[in-house]
This record gives sequence, structure tokens and C-alpha cells, in this order.
Amino acid sequence: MSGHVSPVGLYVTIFGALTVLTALTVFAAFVDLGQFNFLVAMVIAVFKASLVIWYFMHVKYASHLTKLTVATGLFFLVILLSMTLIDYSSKAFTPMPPFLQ
Amino acid sequence: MQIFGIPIFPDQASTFARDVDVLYFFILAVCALFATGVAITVIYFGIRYHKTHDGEIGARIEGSLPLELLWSVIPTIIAMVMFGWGATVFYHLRRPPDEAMHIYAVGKQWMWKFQHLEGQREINELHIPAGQPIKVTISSEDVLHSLYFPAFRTKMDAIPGRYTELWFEAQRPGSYHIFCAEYCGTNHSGMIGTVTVLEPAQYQAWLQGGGLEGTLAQRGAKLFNDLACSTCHVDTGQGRGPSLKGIIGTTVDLQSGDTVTVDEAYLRESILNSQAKVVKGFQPLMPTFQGLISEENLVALIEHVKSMSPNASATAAPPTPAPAGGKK
Amino acid sequence: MSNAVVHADIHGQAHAAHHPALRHHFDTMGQQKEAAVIGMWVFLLTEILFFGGLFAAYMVYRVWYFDAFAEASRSLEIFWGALNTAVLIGSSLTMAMAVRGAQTNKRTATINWLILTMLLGCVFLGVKVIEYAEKIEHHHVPGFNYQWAPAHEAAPAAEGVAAEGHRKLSLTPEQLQLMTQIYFSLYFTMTGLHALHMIVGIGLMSVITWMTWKGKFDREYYTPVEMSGLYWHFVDIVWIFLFPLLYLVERHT
Amino acid sequence: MLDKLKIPERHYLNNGHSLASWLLTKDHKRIAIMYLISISVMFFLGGLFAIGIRLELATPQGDFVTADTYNKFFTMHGVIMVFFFLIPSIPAVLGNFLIPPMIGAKDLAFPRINLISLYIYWIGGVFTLYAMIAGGVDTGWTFYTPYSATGSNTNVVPTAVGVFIAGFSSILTGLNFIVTIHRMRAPGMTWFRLPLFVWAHYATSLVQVLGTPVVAITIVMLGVERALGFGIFDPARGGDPVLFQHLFWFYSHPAVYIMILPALGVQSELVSTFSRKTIFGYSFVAFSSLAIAVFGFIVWAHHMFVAGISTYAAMVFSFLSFSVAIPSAVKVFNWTATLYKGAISFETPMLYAYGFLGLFAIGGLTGLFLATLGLDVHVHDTYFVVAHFHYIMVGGAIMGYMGGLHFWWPKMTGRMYSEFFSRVSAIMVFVGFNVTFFPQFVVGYLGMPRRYHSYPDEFQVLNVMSSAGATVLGLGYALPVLYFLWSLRYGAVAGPNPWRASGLEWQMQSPPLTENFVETPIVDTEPYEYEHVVSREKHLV
Repeated sequence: MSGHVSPVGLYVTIFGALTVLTALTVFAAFVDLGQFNFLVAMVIAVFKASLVIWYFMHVKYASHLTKLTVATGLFFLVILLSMTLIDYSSKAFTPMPPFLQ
Repeated sequence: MQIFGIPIFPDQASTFARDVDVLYFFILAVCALFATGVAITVIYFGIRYHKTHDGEIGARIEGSLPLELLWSVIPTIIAMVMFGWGATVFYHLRRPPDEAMHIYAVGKQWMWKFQHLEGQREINELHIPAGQPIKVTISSEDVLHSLYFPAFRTKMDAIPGRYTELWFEAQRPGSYHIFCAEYCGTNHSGMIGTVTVLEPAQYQAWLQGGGLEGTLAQRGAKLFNDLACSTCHVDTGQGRGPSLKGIIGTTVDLQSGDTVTVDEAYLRESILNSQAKVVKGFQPLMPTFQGLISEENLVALIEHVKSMSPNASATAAPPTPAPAGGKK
Repeated sequence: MSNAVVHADIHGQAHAAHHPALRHHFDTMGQQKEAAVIGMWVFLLTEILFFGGLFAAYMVYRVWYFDAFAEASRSLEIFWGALNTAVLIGSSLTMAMAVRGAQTNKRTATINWLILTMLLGCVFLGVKVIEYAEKIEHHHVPGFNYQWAPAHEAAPAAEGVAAEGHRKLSLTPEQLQLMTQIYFSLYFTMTGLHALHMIVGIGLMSVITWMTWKGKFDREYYTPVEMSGLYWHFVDIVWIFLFPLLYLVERHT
Repeated sequence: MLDKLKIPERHYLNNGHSLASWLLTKDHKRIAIMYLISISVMFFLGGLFAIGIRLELATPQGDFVTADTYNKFFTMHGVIMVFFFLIPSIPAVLGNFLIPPMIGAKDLAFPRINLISLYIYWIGGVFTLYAMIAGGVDTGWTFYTPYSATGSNTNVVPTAVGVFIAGFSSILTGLNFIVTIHRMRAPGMTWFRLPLFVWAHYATSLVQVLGTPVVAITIVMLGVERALGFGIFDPARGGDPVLFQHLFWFYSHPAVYIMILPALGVQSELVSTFSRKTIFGYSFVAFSSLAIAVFGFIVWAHHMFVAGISTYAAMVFSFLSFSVAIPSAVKVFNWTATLYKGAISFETPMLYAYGFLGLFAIGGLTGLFLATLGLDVHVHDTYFVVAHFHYIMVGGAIMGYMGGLHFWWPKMTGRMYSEFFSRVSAIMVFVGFNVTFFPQFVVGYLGMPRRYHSYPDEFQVLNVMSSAGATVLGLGYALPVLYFLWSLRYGAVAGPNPWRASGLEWQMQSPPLTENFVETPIVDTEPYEYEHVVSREKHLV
């Protein structure tokens, strides 16, 4: 039972998409979107990562358990990042860097 | 409170010590109830359903949903009560009243340095008046420490690079422990002291006796002249630097277009790093005093500037929740 | 216990079609491969959270010291970063082709694609060496007399006058020296760890290439190739996030 | 029926006697035995440091050892006990040995990775022992910066490397269990026919796999900061020590669930077997393990209420911390309900189960004090906290481990140990434990801080009581070594199912064959069925 064999064409199109998205990331960085620069960069990066996971890593054709494992990992990463922010976003002041000592 | 000479309960020497203890007894009662309930049930079942003959098998009971819900929902409700009560006590614990008397505490490896506004400096000793809310602003010079007054039921970590604070209002005169509660190295257990709560009158007497070179603000004024600040910061405003009269609490606009409220943190930053936030309309000529001023002198200078404002007790860097200062 | 007897003969037939690579404690090849894939993904979970800790630290300091991060990020060469991203995406493609070759039993194709992937990996590491060398030369390595003087920029003219093309920085050189040091500490930890994972990946793949060359894999059993593929794609995904976070903090002013 | 039993000729212990057959084994049972020996050594080493601490604290002045040595004592006690005993104890010994037979498999999914996990544990142990011999480390097992980065000049980096490596041993064990439980169950062994021991280990493995990497990267950042001079957490260079605490506790709170969840699994097995009754509310107990594992990840900042986090964050984490208490309470109530209308007998494992029930209840309930914000400000970093986590770790995890060891010892060695001495040691452990740690609640609320080398005189009496209890506890733990070793040669032959238990592992011979079952069993009964046990018994013997 060999895993799903994807057509070469699919791989090349995914590669093309990733290259275009990289160029888009670099281009978007030079456009002043203020606060949204970070958001745009992250959305593109997440999309690129999901392309790689879905097609290159065959998760599209994998069992539900594999999909669940991937989802669990990302969920706990989000917990780590978001709950650390709970503390840092609600701090009244940024720490006085040491030169203020 | 003691039994056979063994102390089993700490003194209640601050106003909210009683609130914390009442909360403690409430949770203790609830837990004792649950623990003894489970213990008695378990022991009773152990005796009542003891195995009589080899090969005896217990009754076939799979479980019961209502019972499960019962002992999930009830503990959740009790937990929420505990959380709510604890949160209110905590909120009260962490919001110093405005009229609190201000004391600076600096943790340094294995000693506590206390600095009164009136100029007294004490190491591992603290004299405070009873019946007066006191706010202690804490910082550390090297590693993490934690200023802990068990009799007042309050504690706060001393973090290098940042101000943290705690407050209490001592009720009963007497001497109580000061501990360092965050591990800080070899002599962590030696970093202890005693806080002596005096009657207000006795406190004033102690102040007079102990006052070395006058109040902090007076010492600040002397420094203000010695360091030639007064040459630029002239009260009339004609000097090369902005007038500092009554500046505390006002908002000034900066060269870079932003505005900033003048508080301790801004004063401190401008003294140590004068080019950081230059006020609009002035040249950034002021030299930086980074490394030239000791911690105590810096505090004295800030107190002096604050004493030039009509409302004497200025707001220190407010640690209460407000959106983060850094831009993103 | 009659069903135990029935079970025995079903089991007996399964033993007949026995692939040499089937390990004794698995019943079928499918079960073995599925276990390997899930095991690899669980391992990649740990890697996600391993790098996650670094991203958490990066996120916190970026919020606090945004200006310094932007300033320090500008000192990085976008060209190398973008080239590296393209190289790594290319190596993901060649890796996918290598796995496909293994699946379809084309040994020489698999070997060629694997070698190509390793080459691209080495190119990536070479670019990193160039970038690191440039940083060492500018003393941008924290801990080794770290000096923050943005070399390629003209020193900001008069103190108060905003250098054109740059938002007036509210930070003084001392502040910059401190805050950019945090940026570069994180930069070297993240890219260093990533490069280490690349080196491990290339080592892994050279072993897999040797095993393919020895003919150990076929249409039925190519799990090690797929596992190194999953690992390599993961390392590519980490770089996909590292590139915008480290290189493109604020390029638009 | 016991006397005519004899040890089977072929079993996993005599299947090859050479050193290589042990050191290069792929048999999960042999790896479990090697883990058992390794962690017992580590347990007694950690125990020595504990005795050093209790001797020092018998007198208010620090006159037994110098302050530095005392700091190294409690640090090594913490590091060895947490990373080298509590985290691997039940999963690596009982889990490794029993999960494959419990689900009807021949071995774990990745036997070689299981062996690598053992070697990694040994390498991590060597680093930590080197650090200990080369002068110890005095930062506390939490390695808080900036003291661990710049303040301390002891062997922080070797210990950090040791802990970093030992972390991977825990990850690999977790990874192995997850894949095994998912993909290698015998036909008919559905998720709801799994023993609760397996459920608990599944939840533990989730925590091991998802938590350990974060402490690994935190230690890498600490090592990089200390060795290369980077300034990530260094406040003098703009870093934030509180960030280290965030990242450290993101793992270290779930780590306490790694330590206690397997013991909860053992407890479910013991209570059900020795009251001859199916567990009450099986699915609730099973899902409460998963709930503990998941909720364990969102509560970590209750270790930092006074560490300078914002008031808002403290409230959020305090609220969430109560959510973790509920599943533990559900488990305790379900065990109590299991005893109802059972046929309870008090062999040694059941004594440990009763002890566990009492001590874990107290440990869990005192957690409520610490989750309540108003109280935590007062009791944080005092002996109240020390007493709380010892009630959970020693009263819970170690009682569970001892109970499990006494329950499955006949299966692992085919020999019974002396019932009398094991009951004496169980009672000694229970009494000694309470005398040691209950006074610490009192002295904690009085305000005696942790990690104090010398303390004010008024705390002396309570500390002397605690030190006295510690000696009884120490003896209580020494006794099992004697009668377990004695049982290897002189113990009565146990036979396949001495306790008439219902698990699949009791249907194979003891000590088991290397491949566990002659052929993979078919499961057609519910998990805790004792009616069938007696009937099956006749067939096997």
C-alpha cells in the first residue's frame, strides 16, 4: 500500500505558487500598511506553510489521525503565543530598559 | 496565636490581613468538609463492604450521570465562589490608595534598602507609622528578590529593570518580619529584617531623630543646584531648558510630535537620557547623566521636581492595567 | 475461547505474504507505515513547539522594542533572505520529487533528486555563512563585543535633524545598542537552530541516499525516504516564517 | 492452588543472559526493568539530598552545612527528583512494561526509539551527576534568570544540558505511547475497553510531547545566554526575567500533570481490582484524564501571581486554574463511588490506594488555596507551597508508583513479596509522610519562605516535627528494596493472576514471554469484568 502518488504537475504548480507568494511577501513589506504589515506577512506565511503541509507533506491524503495531530500541534502553539500575550498586552508599561536605571 | 508555645497562626498586623484570613478559613472549611467527607465514606465503605469470601465480586454498577453531574457542577460553583472572593481581595491588595505614604525599597543581593521621602535610609530595617497606608515601590539591583511581609499578608517580587509595588496599612504597633521570598543566591535566608510599626507620634519622633540631611526633596534641591540644572531650568521659563515649576502631571509635546505626561518615569528617563524625549521648542543640549547619578540622588532630584508642583504627591508610574506603552 | 482458534488461521495466511521490511510486532505493512507517519508527525509537533518558544520570545520583544527591531532588521540583506527562501522552497520541491521517485520505484531518479535537495541545502547554508560573516565583521554578534553602528547608513547628521528616508528615531545610540542586541540574540538563536536542523537534515538525507543506492526501498517500503521528506518540509516551513519575521520587520519607510 | 504453580521455563528474563541481550534489547519489558533500576538509584540519590535538607532545617541557625551547600542540596533534590525520578517513574517503568500487554500488542510501536529513550535518559543522568560531582548547582530546580544566567557561578550549564537531554527521553516515551495506543490495539480493544491505566498514559504522553519542547528551548536560550553572552533574559541588557518564567512554567506546570496522571491511572486499576467492582463512571474518569492534560496547558501563570505579571493576567490564570481542579475532584469522587457495594480486600496495593486517595485529596484541595489570588500573595514561595506539591508528588505520584509496583511486581518477576513487611512499609510511608509535610502547611501559612538555610526561631518546633517525620518516611521507602530483592529468590511463585485482576496483562504468564501473548488475543469483554476472571482462570492454569 504505497502512499498517494501526486502528479509532478501538482508539485511544480505548488512550487510556483510558493515562489510567487515569497515575492509577494517581499513586495508587501515595502508597501507602508502601518499596523497591517505584520498581519499581511503572517497571513502569506501561514498560507505558504499550509500549502507545503497539505501537498508536499501529503497530509491531504493522510488519515484523519494525522490531520488531527497537525491540528493539535498548531493549537497548542497558538495557546503558548496567545496566553503569553495576555500578560504582556495588559501590562501598564513596557519595562524601563536598563539605561534608565 | 500559639498552642503550647508553638506559633500556629501569624499576627494580623495590616488592614487586609483580616480579609485574607477570613478567605483562608472559608476555603479551609470547605476543603476540610470535602476531605473528611471522602475519608469517612471511604473508610465506611472499606469496613461495610469488606470481602467476606474468596471469589466474591462487587455489585455491577456502571455509573450514574446525575451523580457525575452533581459532583462536577457543585465543585465548579464552589470554585467560582473561591475565585471571585480571592479576586476581589487581590484587587484590593493591588490597588494602593492615592494618599498612601511613599517608600522606596531596593533589593540588592542579600539586603533590603529602604528609602523614606524624608531622607531616612534604612537597611533591613523599616520604621513606619501605624494607621497610615504605605505604598512601597520596589526594584532590584541584581537578581530577582521578593519583598514579603507575612504579618501584613503581602508580597511582591523585586525585578531588576522594572518598578513593582505593594501597599499595606499597618494597624497594630509592634515588630514583624521582613523576608526575601524569591531565591536570590547564597544568603537568600539572610536577606531578612524587621518592620517596626510605631504610633504616628513615635514615628515623627523617630523621623526627627533619624533625619540626617533633611528631607529627600531638600537634598534634591541641593543637588539641583550642585549639578547646575538650575542654570537651564529657570523657573521663569527663559532658560535654555523648560521650566520645571508645576510641571508634574501636565502633558508636554515633544520634538517628535508625540505628547507625554510628565511623571516619575518620564523625569527619570529625561535625566538619565536627555535626548530620548526632548520637549518641543528646545534644543537637545542637556547632557545625559547616565552613570553619573546614584540611585538615591536620582530619587532625591525627582522628589525635588515633584515638590515644585502644587499637588505634592505626584502619580508614580501607574502599574494599573492600561494599554502597553510600546508602539507596534 | 473458541474465537482464539479461529483467529489463529486468519493470522496464519497474513504471514505468507511477508515483506522483508515488516517488523515482527506489526501485523501489516499499512499499519507499520501509518504508525511511522503518525510517529513522525508527533515528532514534528515537538519541533513546532520547540521553535514556538523562540517565536514567543521574539513576539514579546518585538512588541516592546519595535523601533529597534525595525532598525536592526534593516541591517539584514533582503537579497540573501529572499534567495534563501527561494532555495529552500526549491529544495522542498526536489524533496517531494525524491519521495515520489521512491514511491514509483525509480531508484536513480530518487537518488538524483535527493542529491539535488542536499545541494540546495548546502547552498542555503553557504548563504547563511556569508550573512554570518558579514555580521561578525560588523560586530553584530551579541556577546562578542557587540557594537551597534549601522555600517551602511550615513551616521545620522545633526542630532535633532531627521535623516531623510528614516522616520525620526526616538531612540538614542545607547538604547539602540541595547535593544538591537536583543534582536540579534534572537536572530542568531533562531537562524542558528534552523541551520543546525538543516545540517541534521542533510546528514539524514545522505544516509537515505546511500540506502536507496543499496536498493533497500521499493514501492512497498520507502518509509525512511518519506520521513526525511516530512522533516525537510518542516525545516522549510520554519524558514517560511523566519524570513518575514526577521528580515521584513519594517522595510517601507 | 498457588503451591503447585511454578515459574515458566521460557520468559523474557531468561531469554538471553548476555550483557548485549540487555543493553541492545528491543523488548519493552527489559527496557522497563532497566528503567526501574535507573530511577530507583536516582530516587535514593534525591532522597539523600532530602535528608540533608531536613537535617539542616532541624535547627534555626544554618549549622549543619554552609548556605551554599544547602542551596545545592535543595537544587539537586529538585532536579533529580523532578526530571530523573517523578517524570519517568510510572510511564517509563510501569507504562513501558504494561501498555503493550494491556492493549494486546507484542511491543511498542518503535522499540528501537524506546531503547534510545533509555540511553538518552542515561546520558542526561551522566551530565547531571557530573554537575553534582563537579560542585553542584545552586539555582533551584527552576533555574530562574537572572540568577541562573549571571548571578550563579556554579555548574548551571552542565545541569541544564543534562535536563535538556533527559527531556528528549520523556518526549520519545510519550511519542511511542501515543502511536502504540492509536495503532497497535488488539482486535476488539476499542477505546472504551482500554484500561484506565492506558487512558492516563495517553493523556500523559500528550503532555510530554507538547510541553517538553518548550522547556528544551527555554534551557537552550538560558544556555546560550550564559555560555555565549547573548542577552535574551538579562535585565541589564533589556531582557525580561519574567519571560523566562512564562516559558519555563508553560512546560513545568503541565510537567506536574505528567507526574500525577500516571498515578491516577494506577489508582483506578487498584481501586477497581481490590474492590472487585467495575470502576464507577468509566468514561468520566477516562475523559477527566484528557481534561487534566489539556487544561494543564492554560494555567501556568498561577506560579507567577507575585512575579510582576499584570493584575488582569493574574485574574485570568486564577480563573482557569480552578478549571483544572474539577477533573481531579471528579476522579476522587468516582473512586469513592467505586468502593460502594464492592468486595474490598486490603492487600498492600490497596493500602497504597487508600493512602493515595487521602493524600491526593488533601494535595488537590490545598491547590485551591494557591489558585485563589488573595491567598497566593501571602503563601507564594512559602512552605505552604512546598507542602502542597509534596502532598501531590509524594502523597500522589510516589504512592501511586509504589502501589503500582506492588500490584504488578508478581507479573514482572513471577514472584510474590512478603505481605507483612509490605503492609508495614505502606503504613510507615503514610504516617511518616503526614508527620513530615502536614506541619509544613502550618509553618507555611506562618510565613516561613522556601529555600531558607536558616530561619527565625519561632518556626523551629514545626520544622523539627517535619524532620522527625522525614526519617520515618525515609525508612518506609528503604524497606521495599529489601523485600523486593528478597522476593526475587525466595518469593512465593505468583502464577499468572495472583490478584484475580481483569486486565489483559493478567491473561499471560508471569513473568511474560518476550512476545507477551502466544497469539494476539481478541477482546470481547468490557474492561473491568470480574465475573469472567474466575472462569478464564481455570483455562490458563
